[in-house]
Amino acid sequence: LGETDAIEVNESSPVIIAFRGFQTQLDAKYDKHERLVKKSRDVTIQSKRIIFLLHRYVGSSNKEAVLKEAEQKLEEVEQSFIKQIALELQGEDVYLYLRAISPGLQEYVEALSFYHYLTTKSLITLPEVQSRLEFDLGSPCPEAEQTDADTTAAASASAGTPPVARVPLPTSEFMLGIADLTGELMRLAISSLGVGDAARPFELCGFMRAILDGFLTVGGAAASREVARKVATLRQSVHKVEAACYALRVRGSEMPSHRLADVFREAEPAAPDTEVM
Amino acid sequence: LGETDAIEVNESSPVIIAFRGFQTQLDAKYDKHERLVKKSRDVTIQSKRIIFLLHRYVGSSNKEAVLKEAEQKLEEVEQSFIKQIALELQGEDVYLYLRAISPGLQEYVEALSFYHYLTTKSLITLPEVQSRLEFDLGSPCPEAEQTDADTTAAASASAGTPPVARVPLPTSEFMLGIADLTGELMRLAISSLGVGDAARPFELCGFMRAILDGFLTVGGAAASREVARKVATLRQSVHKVEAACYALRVRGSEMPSHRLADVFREAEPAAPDTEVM
Amino acid sequence: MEAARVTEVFCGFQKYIDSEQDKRDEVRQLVKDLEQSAREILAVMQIIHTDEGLKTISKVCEKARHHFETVRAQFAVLAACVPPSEYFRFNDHWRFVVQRLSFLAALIVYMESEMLITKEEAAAILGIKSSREAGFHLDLDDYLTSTLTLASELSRLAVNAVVAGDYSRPVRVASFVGDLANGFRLLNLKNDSLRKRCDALKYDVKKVEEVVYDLSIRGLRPADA
Amino acid sequence: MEAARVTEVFCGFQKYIDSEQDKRDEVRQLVKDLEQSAREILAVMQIIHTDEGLKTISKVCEKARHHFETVRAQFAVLAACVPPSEYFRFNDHWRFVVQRLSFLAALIVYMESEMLITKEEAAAILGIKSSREAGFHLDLDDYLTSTLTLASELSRLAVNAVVAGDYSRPVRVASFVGDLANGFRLLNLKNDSLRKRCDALKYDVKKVEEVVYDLSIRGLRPADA
Amino acid sequence: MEAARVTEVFCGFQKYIDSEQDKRDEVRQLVKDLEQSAREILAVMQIIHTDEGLKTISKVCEKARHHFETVRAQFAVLAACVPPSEYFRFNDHWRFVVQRLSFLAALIVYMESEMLITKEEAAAILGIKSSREAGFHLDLDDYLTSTLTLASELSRLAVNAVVAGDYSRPVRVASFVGDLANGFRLLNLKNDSLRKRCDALKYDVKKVEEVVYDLSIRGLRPADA
Amino acid sequence: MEAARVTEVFCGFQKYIDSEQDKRDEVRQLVKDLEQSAREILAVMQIIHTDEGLKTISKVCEKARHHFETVRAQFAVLAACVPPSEYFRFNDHWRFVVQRLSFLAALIVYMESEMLITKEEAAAILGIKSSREAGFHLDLDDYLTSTLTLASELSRLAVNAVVAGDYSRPVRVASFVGDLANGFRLLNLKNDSLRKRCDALKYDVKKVEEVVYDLSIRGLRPADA
Amino acid sequence: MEAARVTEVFCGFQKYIDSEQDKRDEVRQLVKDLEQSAREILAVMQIIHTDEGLKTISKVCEKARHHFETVRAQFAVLAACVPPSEYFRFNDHWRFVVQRLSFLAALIVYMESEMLITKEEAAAILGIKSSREAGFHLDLDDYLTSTLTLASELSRLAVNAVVAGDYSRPVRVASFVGDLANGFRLLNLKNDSLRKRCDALKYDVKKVEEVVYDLSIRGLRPADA
Amino acid sequence: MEAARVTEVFCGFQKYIDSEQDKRDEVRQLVKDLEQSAREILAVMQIIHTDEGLKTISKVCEKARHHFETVRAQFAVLAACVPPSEYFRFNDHWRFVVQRLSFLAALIVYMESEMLITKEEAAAILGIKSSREAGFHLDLDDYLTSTLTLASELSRLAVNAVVAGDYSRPVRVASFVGDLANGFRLLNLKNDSLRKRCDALKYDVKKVEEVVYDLSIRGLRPADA
Ligand SMILES: [Mn+2]
Ligand SMILES: [Mn+2]
Repeated sequence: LGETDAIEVNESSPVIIAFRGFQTQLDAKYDKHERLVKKSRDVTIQSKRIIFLLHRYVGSSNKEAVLKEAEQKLEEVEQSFIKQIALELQGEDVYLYLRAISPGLQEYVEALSFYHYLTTKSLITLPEVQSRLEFDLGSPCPEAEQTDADTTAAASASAGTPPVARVPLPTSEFMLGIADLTGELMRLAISSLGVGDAARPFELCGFMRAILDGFLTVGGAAASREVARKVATLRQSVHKVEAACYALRVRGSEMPSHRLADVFREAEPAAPDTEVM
Repeated sequence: LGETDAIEVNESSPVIIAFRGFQTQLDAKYDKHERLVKKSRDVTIQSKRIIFLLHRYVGSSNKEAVLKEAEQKLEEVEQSFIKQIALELQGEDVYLYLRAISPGLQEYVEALSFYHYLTTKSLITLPEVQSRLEFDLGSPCPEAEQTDADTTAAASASAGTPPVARVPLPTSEFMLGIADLTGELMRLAISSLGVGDAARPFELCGFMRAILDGFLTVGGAAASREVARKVATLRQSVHKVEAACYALRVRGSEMPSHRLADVFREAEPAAPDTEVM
Repeated sequence: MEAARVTEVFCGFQKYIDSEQDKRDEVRQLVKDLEQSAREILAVMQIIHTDEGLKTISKVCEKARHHFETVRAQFAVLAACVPPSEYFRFNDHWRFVVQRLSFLAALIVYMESEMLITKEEAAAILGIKSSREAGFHLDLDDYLTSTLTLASELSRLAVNAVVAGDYSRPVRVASFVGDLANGFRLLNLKNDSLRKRCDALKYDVKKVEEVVYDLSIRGLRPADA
Repeated sequence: MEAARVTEVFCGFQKYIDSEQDKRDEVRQLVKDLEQSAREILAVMQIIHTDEGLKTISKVCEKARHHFETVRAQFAVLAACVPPSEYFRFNDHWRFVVQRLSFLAALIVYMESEMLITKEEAAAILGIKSSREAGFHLDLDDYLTSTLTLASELSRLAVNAVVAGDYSRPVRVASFVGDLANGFRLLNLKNDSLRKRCDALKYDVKKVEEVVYDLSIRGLRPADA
Repeated sequence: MEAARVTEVFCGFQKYIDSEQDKRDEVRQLVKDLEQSAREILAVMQIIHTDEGLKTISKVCEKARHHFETVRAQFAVLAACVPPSEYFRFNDHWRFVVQRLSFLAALIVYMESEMLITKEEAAAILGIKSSREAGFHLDLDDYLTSTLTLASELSRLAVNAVVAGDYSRPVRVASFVGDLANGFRLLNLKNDSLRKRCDALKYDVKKVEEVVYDLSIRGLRPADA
Repeated sequence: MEAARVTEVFCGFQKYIDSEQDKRDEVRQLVKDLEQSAREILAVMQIIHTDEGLKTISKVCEKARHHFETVRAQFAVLAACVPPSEYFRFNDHWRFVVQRLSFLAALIVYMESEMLITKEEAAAILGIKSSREAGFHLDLDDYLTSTLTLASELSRLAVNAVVAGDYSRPVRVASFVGDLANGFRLLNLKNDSLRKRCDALKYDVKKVEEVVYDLSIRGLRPADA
Repeated sequence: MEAARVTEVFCGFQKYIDSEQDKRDEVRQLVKDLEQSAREILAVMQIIHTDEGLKTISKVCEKARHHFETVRAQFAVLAACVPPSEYFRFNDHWRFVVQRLSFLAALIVYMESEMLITKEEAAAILGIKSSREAGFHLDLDDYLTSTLTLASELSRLAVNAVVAGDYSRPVRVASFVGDLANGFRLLNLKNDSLRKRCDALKYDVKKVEEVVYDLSIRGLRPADA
Repeated sequence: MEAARVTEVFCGFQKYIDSEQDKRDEVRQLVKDLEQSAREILAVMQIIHTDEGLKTISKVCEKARHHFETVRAQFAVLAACVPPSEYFRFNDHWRFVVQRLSFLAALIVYMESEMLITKEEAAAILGIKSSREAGFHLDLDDYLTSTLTLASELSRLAVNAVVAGDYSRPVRVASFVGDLANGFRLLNLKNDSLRKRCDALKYDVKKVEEVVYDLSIRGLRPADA
């Protein structure tokens, strides 16, 4: 990238001297932006994979294994990608680069909160997410050497206080991630129908209604146009889950309810990992 | 196209019997529409070529030859393409197929009215255009045999009255063609500047202002949204021609005006056909 | 003199615009009346979706047919106002109401005879011509659109018939709608709006098939249907 | 000299423009407060879609009605701030929230009495006038829009009532929504946005009919419904 | 029973909706007439861009002023048809033609006196009120918009005056348009459409300055201008 | 001299530009023919949803396969007309019909063998290449889209099979569609249109599962399925 | 308990939204004051385009510099209201006015010294920091944008200087604007708005070159320029 | 078993999909490098607009040609990364930079020989193929666009040549640009963006003609030009 030096101009002109300096500053900023976009894209892809993995939970005969794998992958995302973002952001104004990292952050929140719901049946809070986005730099990290930001971090590490890098998660991003979560919950409810998990759609319906109520009370449009758009989708998702519950109820009405799950289980195609059970 | 017969269904069903009939009617209509679109496209291409040719008028040393060639090509378009459209439209409601032939008609009006202006310095009228769109079918025409419509025409020809085919030109289409004409007039004015024809921009400015006044008084929006859009372009074109006249005037002010044309003529690059003069 | 030519041309434009405007205003008013009639007939026919309606079909249809007398009178006025060669010039104004009324005619005929109305019958009920050459007519595209609306209405009827305890009707509707779908599959449609509505037909077919399925699996499907 | 004159004239304009802007800001703030109230009432009423909500309807409605006291106070301030001649100047600011609140009033009245709220009742609950001449009023279009929103909400209620085990409510909802659809079928609407929403009503009717169908075919439909 | 009540209520609405529609149609027709008048005045005033027009300015203006009599009569009818409280309800219908006529009035006044028309003068020429409280009025935004259109027309006039050999007019136009731009620079505009047009003013100023430049560099600029 | 050279060069360009336009027209016509073939094959395959169709599957498939001979000939012409390097230049023209035909091929293969057609098989039946490098090919996105259409068609088949009294087929369909859904769950799709259709797959799975459920609770599910 | 978690999370959202709103309202008001100041300085500086303005440059600049005292006080209040780490959170509110004021500072400095203002000087005149780390600062993008606005204003000045009879200024402006264009050619701009304005610079360069051309060909270009 | 087969097949698909995304990223990066090269060459060529540049044209062109070595290397990498069959798949990514570089090549060739670069020469300088069939090529539309940019740059050169005292160059430029305009007049363009730029050519011709005019009336035009 030092190639622009090749451009020949009157180097003694004060304008040119000043612009040479601007060139360096702009390139540094754009380069950082580019690196963050790439890292954010990695976070997005990995988070999407975790969500895909978590959707296998519902049909799986070894649910624990799925969750464990998801937890591992979440840690992987955090340690290998989000930590790098944190290092890039040290000493920076996160809002300057927010557009670069926003898609990744939202998708990560979506994946993490989905995992959190499947393990605890509750909604993750902002402090809980934030706590996973803080990285102790005391121990050396292998990928750290590559970028400029890292060397700065290393330098400050040699000073007194224990060095910490963090990705500050703006409430707006957290909110958008939670709104996206509900789309995945809807998909979970629909697929639950097919595999005989008759209780889950009802449970999800309640949880999603609580989130919808939250957004309605807060007012999506009051937050941002993006939130408003996602709340509209959320409303549709809730209706879909309600329709799923309805289907379960009217179908279930035709036979004793305790047989319901058995019937669905029978219908389930023999999974390749049946022996594991 | 008779291939749809291959579809096997219950042929005794009254619904199917009726729909077989609809199939024929729809296909006939769509086919005619397709043929008209293609012919209209030919008319468009040929008309555009005539317009391109006419723009060579301005820089040409043999203006008569250009006009003669244009007249020939106009007759060619009429006899080889528009006549076919007329034959297709015999006994039809022109408004049913207007969308198919509209681009071609407008472009033809544009070319014809441009030619008319260059030869007479006046605006062509609707009856004048319409008269060129009427075709005497008394003499046999070679292309006529190909289409169904032609055979019908031939049949009616054997009856008493002399058979005539015409493309009825709706006022709306004529109006749109005239609006387009002004774009070409503007281009003509600009190129006149470069070749020392100092009088033409002023003359065109007057003519175009008269047309603009006409459209403003009639009210573009009152006619259609399409006309309104074209009137906005027309307004821009008039401004451009005014700017051209202005340029001529302020530049001309720096020397005796009778030398103006000479100067421009000198500046003209030696045209390949100089010897013809 | 040259300016005179421009004036002449634009006088022509002015005349054209004025008369166009007048004609359109007139047509719009007449179409408004037709829309009112269509709304009234639709209100009459809605009763077929109720228990009582299904029991008094012939009376309902008779009442609806009665309203069509007004429609025919209204079309007579409209036809008189539009020159035969300019049907398609103003077509957009009445296209929708013609489709609506053709649908209503088709619904009446189906409820009476369980047959598909022919284009000729539909034109006759509306009081317009059946072919373009004859004048103000029922366009084929509009007739076809109205049969698609019919299919959609019948899929709704199948549902409501079950509610009303009529278990054989859905089976007959399924057969009829299936025939119609076969008919449409023969056609090579270019008209975009018709094409889109034709896609919706698939859903109507599916819906009726599902009603028949619901009856079949519960053994409610009459033996003779 | 002309320059001085122009400057003087334009200075006067600025004062006027600023006062305009201040009023607009004030209206915006008041509407924001109304939106907050509407959101709170909506949150209260959402409970009707749950099992427990259906069992405590009267308590839920009472609570919601209580919130409307605030709404009436807020509208009083807004009405005082907007001169009658400028109602339509700022109408776009509050149109949406008025529709929303009118819908909520209609929902409360339906849940309490299973009747359609009248325009007068709705205006009274909101604390505004019922007729245009009287000042800050509930516009007919907005009232009609709110009844369409009601139909949509009720179609959702029919589904959730089944989930909650209440099999007779969907039948009553179907009858009510059908009546409403018949009402709209009588109207010749000019307002485009209203017209589009009116098309949606057809889907709501169909959806409720399908719920009744699902109950009927499984013998779950109560005998008396 | 509820059904009967709903029907009754909705029938009342139809009457109201129809009367609404009638008024809207009437307004639309009246505005169309005003547009025709505006087009005629515009055609008269276009002559100022030609050689002869510049020589007979006072006659041209007189002729244009004569047309304004019709305009005033037309506005009188319109104002009678729209109650003061509904000015902003239909405002969009006439906003454009009011701006256009206000521009034409401003153009006449400028051509006559080379002064900026005041809002009061403009309102008087159009035959409407000058202040909002007084009823059917010339809104400030519309007046300001019309002065921007004036600037644009004058920048075109500067070009055409040179073509007609009048070299002092562009200098005077430059001064006037500069004054106007200074006036607008004082205003903090909130209206988006006005703001955008105000950006265009910069280009008009620049264009006129360039005309003066072209004259200056060629020594064509009159000594006294 | 330069002038003559420029003229010569530009004349060559015009020929090239014209031939471009011709090619686009040709492609459009060929695609139209393919669409006609697709409609015919679809009409043949629709019979599987009827009682008799289910009994003569092999004959129906044979007949449909016969039609594919025409398709292969048509694709041969199309491929000859489009150089391999310009596949993506005109791709939008044939994308839809390729998806449609790939779906029909998949449906035939499923009805014959109850197996998922491979991308290679599908390409072979259509008469095009399987890999991008080889020339005119079946793009992966299009193949995947066609398998989603297959799932949707099979969910309809499950319903109609029950009506026709075939109780084991829905169970096999359920297993197949479930496998397919599992396959898609493995994919991390970038293509938005594909993604949306993939969401619809869940509903197809749900529908088929419901049919199996209905059979199960009534003891209609065959022991061996 | 699970519901409680949801409530907890949404309480956080509510707090966030409320405080965000308050802060934005405060910032907006402060920016409005800055815009008023910018308008006043711009009005002062416009005089440079007139004959007299060019003769009293130093006085004009002094007057404009005086107004900047107010600006510095206003920025002090704004800076106190925005936490250093959230500069870019609310940046959109003041970005435009900062660019405007930076341009005005650059114009003053150019008129005084015919030099390009440095980023540090500009920040000092506005009363904000020069580097992000130091707090409320002049962003590099905004500084660069303001130099592009300067180039555009100077191209206009070149024209008006000729009108005022100053033939050497355009030559110096051409040299300055050319240097600036060279500077920008060094930069690899990603910022879209900056990029677009940078495209406009080409036109400013061309315009000034044409003025110098007009002077050259008429022998009006001073020997020493 | 079918399940296992489906899983296996779909895993293969995922790999393919991921590699797609990687390729797009790679293309984007390579295009960015080409844009950097284009910027550098442009900076070198800008010197032709100055006095000294016009005196050292051959050295300037040599230096610019030197930079094209890098361009050819970069295109080699890009071409290697994009299979010939996928040129049009990613075409939008590099279209702009190809046009830019083709323009720069044309400018170099013109400055060296005062001839129009041929499409073949341009392709050779860029290091890509000249014909579509041969692989990664210079598309005709892009070549034509670049010659229009050349005309625009030359009209600016004509102005600056006069400032630099070179009075014969504008005459030669006028002849060349006139030839080019004649060439374009022969073409019947289908590409809309090309068409619009082609209209701009007329203004470039006009500008150059005006320069020649200015020289002629002042007797500055060299006898031999
Ligand atoms: Mn998601
Ligand atoms: Mn044209």
